[in-house]
Amino acid sequence: MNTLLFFAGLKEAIGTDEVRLAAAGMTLGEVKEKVRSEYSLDQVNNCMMAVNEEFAPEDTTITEGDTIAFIPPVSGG
Amino acid sequence: MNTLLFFAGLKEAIGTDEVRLAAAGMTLGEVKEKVRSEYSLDQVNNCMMAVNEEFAPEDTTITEGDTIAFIPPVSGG
Amino acid sequence: MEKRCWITSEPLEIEDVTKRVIRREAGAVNTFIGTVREFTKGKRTLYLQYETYKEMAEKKLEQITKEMERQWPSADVVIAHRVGRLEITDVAVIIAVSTPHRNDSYEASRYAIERIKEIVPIWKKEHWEDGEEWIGDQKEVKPGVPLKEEIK
Amino acid sequence: MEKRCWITSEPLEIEDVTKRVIRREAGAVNTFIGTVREFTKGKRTLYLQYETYKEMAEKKLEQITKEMERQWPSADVVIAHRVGRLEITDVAVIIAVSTPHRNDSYEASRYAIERIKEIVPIWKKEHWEDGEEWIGDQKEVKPGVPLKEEIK
Repeated sequence: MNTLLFFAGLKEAIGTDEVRLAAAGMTLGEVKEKVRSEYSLDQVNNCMMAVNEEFAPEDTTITEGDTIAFIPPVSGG
Repeated sequence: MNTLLFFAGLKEAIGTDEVRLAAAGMTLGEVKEKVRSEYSLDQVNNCMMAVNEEFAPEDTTITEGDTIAFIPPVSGG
Repeated sequence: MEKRCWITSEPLEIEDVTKRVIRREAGAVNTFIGTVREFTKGKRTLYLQYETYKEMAEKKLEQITKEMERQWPSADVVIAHRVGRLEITDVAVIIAVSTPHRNDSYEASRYAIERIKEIVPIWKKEHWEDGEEWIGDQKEVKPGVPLKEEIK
Repeated sequence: MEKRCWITSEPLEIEDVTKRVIRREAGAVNTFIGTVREFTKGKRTLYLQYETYKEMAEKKLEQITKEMERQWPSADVVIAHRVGRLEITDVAVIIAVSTPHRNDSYEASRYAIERIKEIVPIWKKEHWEDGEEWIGDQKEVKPGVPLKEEIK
């Protein structure tokens, strides 16, 4: 299983900060598209993606146990 | 009478931080030259001059009571 | 060793953070402090709510200090960011940089704050009298494109 | 009103000086801190002695803050300089600048430290193991020529 994490506006739109999904073998881009269509949330398109606390390109293949984070545009500082 | 003030290396070279001089009517440049020759101190040439706590050009005419300061190259900060 | 980068919900102390970088080799210390401003583009903020992905955010802050130490090898850097509810004038971020000479302290600090706004997963929600909104002022986001340091 | 510029022989407090410029309109505060460095060009400093023409120096610091407020009208500035004997790592000067946006806080602070080194009558004497010397790192001194802002 894998954990998907949501933050800020995306977390509020989805209604939870965490979702469990069997994503091993999928690419990061496929996970992203799945979430976008399942929740009808185009704001997913504005997110950067991270795997295990590191930004990762969309062609990254997900491994069992990976934690996938959706990173909306940041605004720290 | 007028007060001449000396600081830092110049004060040490002259041996005092203050000298009294009747300088009214002289220009600042003349006061500077007088001190330079009297103490044989060429480092006077590197000083900026101030009258009553403001930098002043050498053609400034000194008035009774003015305080004249010799400002060696500064090194604050 | 003292921590160099951290995220906390506690108030940040300017003196404490700054003193961590003061050292015998340094003659210059630059401390940048980001505070909560009341008005942005004429709109009045009541307070801010900061949220973070803490584990990743601390890693990204560490990464920024490493980037800085590569670019300014003589720099010593500490970065602290506060999250949670912040009131007007509260300190949100402190970046302290010490270097032997002053020019580097300004430049390295400037680099740090720009990078924080690009790659550190921290978000703020503005609360106004008539509403609220998550702010995203990140510049380089394109859908699915990782940031440049990720593909080097 | 609190003092904006001062010279003192007491230790300087970073938090105290910085807090004087924090305000509701500002989102950025830059604090530059000059400390006593141990090595300069390979030579080891034991301690420094700072001397000042205090009345004039405080006036010149005030002048610098006025120049800054002309160039960065939204800036709020406080400058404190310590004199007397300072040990390695002691704080010699603190410049705190707050502005609505961060870029101005860096630029205005940078301006302040350069101007201090040009026009404020403060001198430092380096004490080394094998001697001592009054340092003059002023750039624009020519015999008898007043600084440019004096002849404008």
